[in-house]
Amino acid sequence: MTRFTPENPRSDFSIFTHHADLVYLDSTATTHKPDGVLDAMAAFLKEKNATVHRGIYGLSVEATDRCEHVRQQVKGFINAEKEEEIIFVKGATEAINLVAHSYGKAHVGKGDNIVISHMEHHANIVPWQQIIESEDQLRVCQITDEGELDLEHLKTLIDNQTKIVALTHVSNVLGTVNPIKECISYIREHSSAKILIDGAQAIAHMPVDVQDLDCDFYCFSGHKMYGPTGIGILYGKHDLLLKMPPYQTGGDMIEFVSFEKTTFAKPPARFEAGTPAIVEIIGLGAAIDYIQGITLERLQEIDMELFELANTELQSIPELNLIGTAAHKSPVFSFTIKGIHSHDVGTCMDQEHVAIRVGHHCAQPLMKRFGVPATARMSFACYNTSDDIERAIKALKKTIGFFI
Amino acid sequence: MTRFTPENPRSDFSIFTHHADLVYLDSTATTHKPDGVLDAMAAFLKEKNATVHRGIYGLSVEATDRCEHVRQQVKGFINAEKEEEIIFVKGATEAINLVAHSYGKAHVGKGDNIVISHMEHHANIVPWQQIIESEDQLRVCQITDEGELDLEHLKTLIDNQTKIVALTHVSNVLGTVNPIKECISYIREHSSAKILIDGAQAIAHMPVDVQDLDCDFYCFSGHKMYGPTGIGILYGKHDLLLKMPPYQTGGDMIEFVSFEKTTFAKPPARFEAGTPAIVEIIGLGAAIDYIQGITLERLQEIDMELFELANTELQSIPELNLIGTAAHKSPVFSFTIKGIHSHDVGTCMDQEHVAIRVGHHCAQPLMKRFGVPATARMSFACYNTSDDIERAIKALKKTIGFFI
Amino acid sequence: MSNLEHLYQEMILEHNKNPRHFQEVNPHTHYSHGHNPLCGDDYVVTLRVSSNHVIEEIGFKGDGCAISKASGSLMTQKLKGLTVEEALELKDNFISLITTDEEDVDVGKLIVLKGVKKFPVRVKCALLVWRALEDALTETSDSHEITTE
Amino acid sequence: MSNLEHLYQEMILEHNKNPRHFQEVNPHTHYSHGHNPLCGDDYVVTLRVSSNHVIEEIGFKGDGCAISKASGSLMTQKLKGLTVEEALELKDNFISLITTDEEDVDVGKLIVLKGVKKFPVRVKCALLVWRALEDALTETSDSHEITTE
Ligand SMILES: Cc1ncc(COP(=O)(O)O)c(C=O)c1O
Ligand SMILES: Cc1ncc(COP(=O)(O)O)c(C=O)c1O
Repeated sequence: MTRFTPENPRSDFSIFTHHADLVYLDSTATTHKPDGVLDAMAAFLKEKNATVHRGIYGLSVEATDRCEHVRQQVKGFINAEKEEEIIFVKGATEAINLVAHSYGKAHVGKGDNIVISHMEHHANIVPWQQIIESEDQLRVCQITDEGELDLEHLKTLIDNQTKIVALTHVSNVLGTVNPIKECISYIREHSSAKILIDGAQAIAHMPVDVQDLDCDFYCFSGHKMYGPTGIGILYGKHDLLLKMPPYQTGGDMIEFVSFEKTTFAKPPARFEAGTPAIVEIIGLGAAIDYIQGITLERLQEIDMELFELANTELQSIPELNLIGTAAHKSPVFSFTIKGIHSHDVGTCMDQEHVAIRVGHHCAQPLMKRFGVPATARMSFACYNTSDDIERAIKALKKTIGFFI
Repeated sequence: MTRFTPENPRSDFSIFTHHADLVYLDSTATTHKPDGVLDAMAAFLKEKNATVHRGIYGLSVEATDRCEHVRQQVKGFINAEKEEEIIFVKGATEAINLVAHSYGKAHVGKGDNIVISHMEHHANIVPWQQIIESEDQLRVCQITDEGELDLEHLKTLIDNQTKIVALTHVSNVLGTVNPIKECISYIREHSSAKILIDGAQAIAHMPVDVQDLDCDFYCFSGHKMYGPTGIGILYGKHDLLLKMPPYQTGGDMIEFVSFEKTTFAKPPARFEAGTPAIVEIIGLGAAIDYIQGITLERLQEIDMELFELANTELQSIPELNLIGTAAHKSPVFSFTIKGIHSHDVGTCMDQEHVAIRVGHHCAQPLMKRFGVPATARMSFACYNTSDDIERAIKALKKTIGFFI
Repeated sequence: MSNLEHLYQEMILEHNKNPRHFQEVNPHTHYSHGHNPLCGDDYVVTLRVSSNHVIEEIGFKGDGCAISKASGSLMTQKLKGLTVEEALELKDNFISLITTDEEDVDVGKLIVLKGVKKFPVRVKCALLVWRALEDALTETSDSHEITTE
Repeated sequence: MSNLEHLYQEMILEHNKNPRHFQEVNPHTHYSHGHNPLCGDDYVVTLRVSSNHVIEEIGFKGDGCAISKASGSLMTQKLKGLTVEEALELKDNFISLITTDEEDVDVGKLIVLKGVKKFPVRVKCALLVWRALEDALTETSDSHEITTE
């Protein structure tokens, strides 16, 4: 479906034709979309548009089949056991809210605890705060000065009152790739906690096998994996989902409705109230096609090349303080520059058409951990090149020269 | 932005080029999208794509401006007082869930009641059932045999324990246009209940002025108003929103996060957790452009023409039993045919390329009210023509002939 | 023959109008209530099975489309007198007929329902009474209430 | 002069490096804590105002970008010795300068911050200390904690 040119994925993205000058280093916030994804969405809307479920006419039957086909694709992509384990949601944020409210509320009582880490995105902090009664029910795993999970500390947090452990697969600030599989097997041995992995920053960068990981929930957003906004995935083990009450309610997720009593459909429908994000589901399918066309192996190679080059260059700037130097990292670089506020760095870089992110990156506790109000962040995706890195480093040096 | 040809909007919709034969009579489920909407979305993704909020670089600043511009457009479109009253949600279903959980949970206690009507869509029934403790807290306004709200009955339901009244503006099954303004002014006089209007079926068919209506909440979905899936609007009065706790939590809706205490941003941000449906917001803006290009007056004229013709034709079929014959109706026709199950009607019509909906239309209590397991439904939008009606009637007669 | 005439063969239309065994068996030994919430099809299947596992009486009663009703009528006709084992085998054959490409299934005149295969959304209509039958004879549900979609 | 040099004029860079009145006034009569949660800019503005409404002492202290810091430094320089009324008028003028197309505003050397107007996302940086000033002098918040975005 999607043409791909592994040698130079950049040409698959029209945005770089329209902005020939653009050095885009904010893929952690959102990736650009290859033309194949846009084309699939436009073709659907122009040729196939209809609602899904329950339609008896051809268009609707086909639209339903197309969406269910994407569910199968996602199942294959993350190696879920059953397609009923794949729930279409708005994005990673909604996925975590769903688990917190549907599973968490029913299972985390007085005296129970939830374990997260100090490197979580707000989306994997605040929903848990919302469902506990006292702050000490939220246990936070420390991280090391390099930005790695402190596994010894993690072990001290897990006990038989631990009901949920929610950890990010890859940090959106530090780039750290957490040893999720080892964590999960430790947790499994020492508690019956359910485990949610926030895969927002992992899904477009490494193969994910939920059965091999043995997590209970895994979630991610389409727009960070070359797909559209408005769509994301919650994976949940089928036997868990079967027992969970609905989150949002409305059409398409019920079995019977009467004013006296309403019964709900089986998963995944139970968790998909309302008209789904149909065209976005189609776009997500095309994004998976795109990734599988390039292959995750090739994407990992590109990451590695970009990582090595950028890491070397950034480390060679004496004024620059890199935050996050884990042994196993994704190409995400947060830093501060002595004497220059990140905001000023961002503005100066933008003048050179280098788009970086500055701020707290929805991770205020992490900022505090490293004693900084904000950082500048460069993050990479498959369309970035060594030329991008060169221009970014040049702009950075110019900025430093300007201020110091 | 969007080209429009008021005389014949049909040519604005490529789907009818690809399916020259298609008689699409399921716009109540989802409308088709004019090319202008697709083009706006594709252009954004190819030329402007970036995340919103907090970006310091040009693309992101522009994307943010574009999304906030759509918020302004929506404000104007429904005549809200302030742009902070416009919240981007996934769709009408999410909007109602948001109000039920954020406002309803905090304000509907033991002994209080919520008033809805017998013609509500499941999306405006089940969320309310979820937040009450006993079924008798949900009071249901009867409807007449014609499918109109029984206003005398409504009056008996409203008392000073009524905390919420949630009514549909237009019924998705009966086509009834409810006298919302009169209902609201009665409710205001006799209680302090907050009033939610489900505008899913009204928004593309008539001018909506939330200040004139004086409702507290109003909601609708983009995909039923010539816009994309994955986006909808919740309007809420500013002073109410200010006092409401968040619904979903995560990035973009917080002020400060620490593990001890988190504070939330002001509305609308407070209710927009996570990366918004950016490209869908752009698409919604283009859909409003499209509607305003044609003008709601012209859309109402088209509705009226289609209504008159279809109504006359359908009434002339003796085997056909029309359900919903209100004095003030939108072009939505539900019916049963004596001796033929709706499902069989749908299948036969589809063979003639006439796409109608059959089933309970997410309104099971309404089906029960009229003593039918299901109905067949034809619904119209601006791209329908008298030719469509002719072909539909012909197909219907053929179906009847086939079975009887 | 058009697709439509293939789906709604004469025999189906006839059974729809005059369904056989369209009643509850009383007293019965086996029971199941099958419902499809999406389209509203709703049937009760009742059977009286003898001690040597023969279906002595079978009936179905309820409301639904032509396909589901004809399917119930034809089912009850075929099953009366068979053993439970034979009935379940026939059920499997019937499911194969309308959901797989298998050509070589022995279902007798139930073959008239084969056209359903070309209408995937209608397959569940044809299956509903058979799922209820299965539930009645094998307790796939605790309550003998089943729903299909 | 490039946009950037227009934004970061010499005087701004200099005030960023050596902010004036970069301290808390003690004892003070007025106080506000201004914070921008998005970029982390965080300042406390303190004043000692005499009984005849003259600003005798003013200081600001905290952390933030060059724009916010220079804005604070220049603000405190300008305000010392003015009456509360004059200070609030200057605040309004300054806001006009960087948020409207008004050309004809009397703000003295604060004019060096005019370049911010071309950088809409940075306007709030320049405004933060002024919003805190306003809050300190007029109680726009109960707690004298304000946040801007
Ligand atoms: C009256 C009414 N309310 C609510 C909805 C739910 O809208 P959505 O599925 O887009 O959330 C619908 C659409 O089916 C509707 O017709
Ligand atoms: C690690 C992580 N988790 C969760 C999220 C939230 O994703 P979204 O905003 O798409 O819901 C993000 C993205 O910002 C992220 O980086």
